[in-house]
Amino acid sequence: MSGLESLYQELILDHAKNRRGFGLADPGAHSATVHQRNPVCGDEITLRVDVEGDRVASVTWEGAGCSISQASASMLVALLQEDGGDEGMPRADAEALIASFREALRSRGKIPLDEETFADAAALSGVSKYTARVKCAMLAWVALEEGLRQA
Amino acid sequence: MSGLESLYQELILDHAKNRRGFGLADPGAHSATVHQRNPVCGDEITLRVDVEGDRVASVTWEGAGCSISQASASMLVALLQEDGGDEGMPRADAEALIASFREALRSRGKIPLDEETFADAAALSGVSKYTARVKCAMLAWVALEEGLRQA
Amino acid sequence: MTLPFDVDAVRADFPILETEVDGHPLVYLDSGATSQKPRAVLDAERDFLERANAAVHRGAHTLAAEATELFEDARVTVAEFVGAEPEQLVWTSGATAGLNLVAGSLGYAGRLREGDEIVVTEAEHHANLIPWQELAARTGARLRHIPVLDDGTLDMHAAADLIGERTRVVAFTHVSNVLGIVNPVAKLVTLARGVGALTVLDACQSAPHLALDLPASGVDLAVFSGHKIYGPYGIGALWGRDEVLEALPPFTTGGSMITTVTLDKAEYLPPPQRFEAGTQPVSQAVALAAAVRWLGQHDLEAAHAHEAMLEKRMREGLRSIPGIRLLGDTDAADRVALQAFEVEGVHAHDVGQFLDSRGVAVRVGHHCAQPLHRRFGMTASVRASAAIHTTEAEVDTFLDAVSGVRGFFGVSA
Amino acid sequence: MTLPFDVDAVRADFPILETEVDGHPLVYLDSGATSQKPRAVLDAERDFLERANAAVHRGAHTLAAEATELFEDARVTVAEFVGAEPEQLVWTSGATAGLNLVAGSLGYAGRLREGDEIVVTEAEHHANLIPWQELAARTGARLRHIPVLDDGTLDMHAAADLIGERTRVVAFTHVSNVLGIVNPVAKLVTLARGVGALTVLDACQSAPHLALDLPASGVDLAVFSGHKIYGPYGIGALWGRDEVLEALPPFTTGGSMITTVTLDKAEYLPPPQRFEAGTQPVSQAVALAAAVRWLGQHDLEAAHAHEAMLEKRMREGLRSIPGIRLLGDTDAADRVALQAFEVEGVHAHDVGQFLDSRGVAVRVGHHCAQPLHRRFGMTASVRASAAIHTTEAEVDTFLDAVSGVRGFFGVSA
Ligand SMILES: Cc1ncc(COP(=O)(O)O)c(C=O)c1O
Ligand SMILES: Cc1ncc(COP(=O)(O)O)c(C=O)c1O
Repeated sequence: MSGLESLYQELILDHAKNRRGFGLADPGAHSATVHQRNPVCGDEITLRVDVEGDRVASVTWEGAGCSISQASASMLVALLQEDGGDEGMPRADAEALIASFREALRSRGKIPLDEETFADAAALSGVSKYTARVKCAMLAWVALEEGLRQA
Repeated sequence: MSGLESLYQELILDHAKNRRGFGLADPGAHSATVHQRNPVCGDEITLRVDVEGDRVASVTWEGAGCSISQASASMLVALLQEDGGDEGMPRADAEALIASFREALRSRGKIPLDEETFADAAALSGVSKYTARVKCAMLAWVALEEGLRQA
Repeated sequence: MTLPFDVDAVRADFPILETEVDGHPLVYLDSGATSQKPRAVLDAERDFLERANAAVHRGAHTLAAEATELFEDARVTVAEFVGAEPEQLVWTSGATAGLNLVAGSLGYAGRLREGDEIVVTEAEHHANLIPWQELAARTGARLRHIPVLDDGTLDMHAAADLIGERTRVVAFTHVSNVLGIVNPVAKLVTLARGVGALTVLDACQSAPHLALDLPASGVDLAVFSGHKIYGPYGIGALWGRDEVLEALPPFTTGGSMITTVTLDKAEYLPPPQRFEAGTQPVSQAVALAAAVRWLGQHDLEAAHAHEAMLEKRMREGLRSIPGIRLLGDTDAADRVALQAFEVEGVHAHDVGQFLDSRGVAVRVGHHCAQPLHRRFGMTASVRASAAIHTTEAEVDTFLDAVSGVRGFFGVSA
Repeated sequence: MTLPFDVDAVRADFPILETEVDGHPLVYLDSGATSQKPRAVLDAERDFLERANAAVHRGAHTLAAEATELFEDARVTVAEFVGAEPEQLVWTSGATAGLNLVAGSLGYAGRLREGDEIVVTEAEHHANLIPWQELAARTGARLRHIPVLDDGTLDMHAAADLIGERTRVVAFTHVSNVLGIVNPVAKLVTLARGVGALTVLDACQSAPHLALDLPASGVDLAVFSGHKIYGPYGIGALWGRDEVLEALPPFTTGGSMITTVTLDKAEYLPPPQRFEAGTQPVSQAVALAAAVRWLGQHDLEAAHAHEAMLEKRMREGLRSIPGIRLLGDTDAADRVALQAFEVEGVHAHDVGQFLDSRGVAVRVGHHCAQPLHRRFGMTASVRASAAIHTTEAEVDTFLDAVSGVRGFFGVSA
């Protein structure tokens, strides 16, 4: 697999086209809406997180950007939905996921993202070798982190 | 003669100590007083020129600076006195002298100052190889040039 | 001695052009962002630092005298490069610093007040926009904009209406760093002069590609950056007419620009020193002079013809690829070999990444011209910009790579 | 790996030290004006320019990514050198630019008004004096000065009186570039903090010679220049506490320091980018990092001991020569190996010229500190300043040459 193909895996291009969680839901009782921007390329995301008790009840988003940033947001929503089920993922777990995701992406290819933990988002492992693209992949995750802080 | 000795000829050190024209005369009917400064080293000169008709009747000065600048001012006065005699040097001649002096000093050692024309000031020939010192030697001459313009 | 123009010989002067990226030879099409540096420039700077380095304009020692001479000779050389006198050339750390100097100094001088107007264009680089916004905000002046037409040229009818008796400053770029279009300098100068407004030219993108005669251009002030004309980072120049510079107070202050300083007050030297506070980028000035001397060795007419050929090939090639939208696609203006475009359905960042995997280095993003991108309804574009060392074959490699983008990302034509 | 301190090995790293002047080996005692650059620094910059040069923080191509990494790694390295976090380190074109940034930004922020006071010392370099004069003139604030005592130390009693409830800023040099004396930073910080004033440290002359821990020093902001710490021209840094930088608006504006720009308004990035408008001195940052890494390779304690020995030898040697008057001749303060002096009866310029004929490069003039010279009743002095590569033998050559000055110029002892 060439460098480029490991960066743009099929799964990534798919998620970039069929974006999970795209379109902001109406705000709930305990929700926060966060806007994040990558000043270098102009990518932006608006993400809304709804918290119920200590659970992440829903995450929806809107935004424009490169396929990495779009796929990463979509994969994040998919991961939360799959792992959290109907009740939603415990807030602490989501925070932990974000932290390990960041660590892996900043590792310059040293720490892979395992599929067990990150589901489809594991396909973003290849990004960590492209330091200029790490911010693209982090955009939605940073927005969620900020949202959880506010909600 | 080493470089240093050609720069600081005996004559220069003498003039720097026994400065001709030092001490400002009272201003005459057509006189101008000019202040010049070398911002690099802080050398300064105040020069007063007295013009009668088309003749340079008298030049006096005060100032502080390195031996080159002091000697050069002194030599300038000596030259004007010797060449001009009692009547004073014709203004146009003085202007021409200043122009050739400048040309020689900026020539990086290519154009010498001849004794015939420049009298003691010919000893300043060596300065033209020391680009950083040209301004020192020019200080009084530039002041006179400015004074003639104003008087 | 003028060398006949031979692109292979030119290329051999640039060590970095031998680099490989991902197994492909580097095709550097990002000279609009920063140019690569020929060996003559690297050598000149190193030679200076190994042989003659010392503080300039200070002290009598031999090294200092030598350094001062090389530094001031550099000023003469770079001034000549733009047709100017050395006293009119102020060293800056770059074009952005030069524009801030002008705007800041006008502000300090109280030359703008409420009701006054500053006119820029919609195509400006942020460096020639934000300093004017800030100046306007601080003085109460109004900032106005000459719109860009759909084909990328300036709306000169609007310009004629906008530039009026309240106009104090007209600041515009010589060549847009997104559109590659050469603006009608003479016409803008005529409009500005007609109302007594000061003109400020951003020559960043013209200096590397066009022969400049700034005094003859009619503008009052102009800036450019060394790192875009084959010279070092950290240096640029502000050129100004004598009387214009003379009337500006210093923007930054410090050593080497003063005559007398007391604890309470300082008196300043005349231009250019008045604007050169602190230790200057000495080795960079020497190296920038080497850059323009290196450039001047070539047959520049032939070089410009070469770049014009590249421009045409690039633009026509892009036009023939399905799904490409060019910014400022017009034949109705002079141009340099710089072209921004969008690939429909693929984000600029992804296009750039794809091209990079073929060794082709382009710039993606807003290129510090957000308002212009917004005007064309986009947030980011891809920009390819050529230089004197760019070959036809490189342009073809670039075009070939662009043709593959939509297929790779699964966007149907 | 730390190398044992060996001055000959250190010297071998500096190509320029092999230069001859008038048949004499160069004795470079002008490092206080600008330092020479070790090969590691020249190599690092050239290597960057030949291998990895590209516009940083922009574009996705491989070169740009590599350049960005090297540039940001440089920030980490230089920040560590002064004990700081990279986010606290703003690149500037030099110390003068850094001080103008601080004074200018405080002005734009409206942080000073009539009745407020700014306190500096009588020993400041013009770079840490004139920007405050200008700020005072623009805002109506009053500029006050801590006097220097006859022995060159600050009058700290006066300082305690001067720094009061109206004081908004206390700006002072860490080490005077004329006296070589280390100022009592902690005491000045205590006085300033007691009244809630901002402290600004000029670390130009300390950075090359003392171990710095800026956060621990207690000051709020500090500046230094690359070219004085064995690095390139055209780069320096401003360090500031997080909350202090956060509260400052940009001084210059342009590309790379914004988030969103419309035709009318710009929003700015957080520090340090907020203060870094335009293309940065990228290769110089990389080379400056190489300089501090090169410095850090040595046993710095031993190097400082070596410089302390030179200082003592130089000062005591000068004292023993008839007709020499030292500026700031005291044992009652820490010092660096930098000494200004006057030779009675011989103008500084002539002294410099004489020393130059023996290969000894010193600085003559007011060293951008006119008020301090005036305070000591002179307009110019001679300054010798050593560096890590200076040897005892060089100091002796210098002293021997100084002994010959009065004889040559026919001034009796
Ligand atoms: C104490 C001091 N402050 C400020 C400066 C100014 O530094 P630069 O000229 O590098 O901006 C210098 C050096 O000239 C200095 O010695
Ligand atoms: C048209 C234009 N103006 C101004 C600038 C700013 O130049 P610099 O970043 O070198 O200060 C650039 C380049 O970035 C440019 O292309």
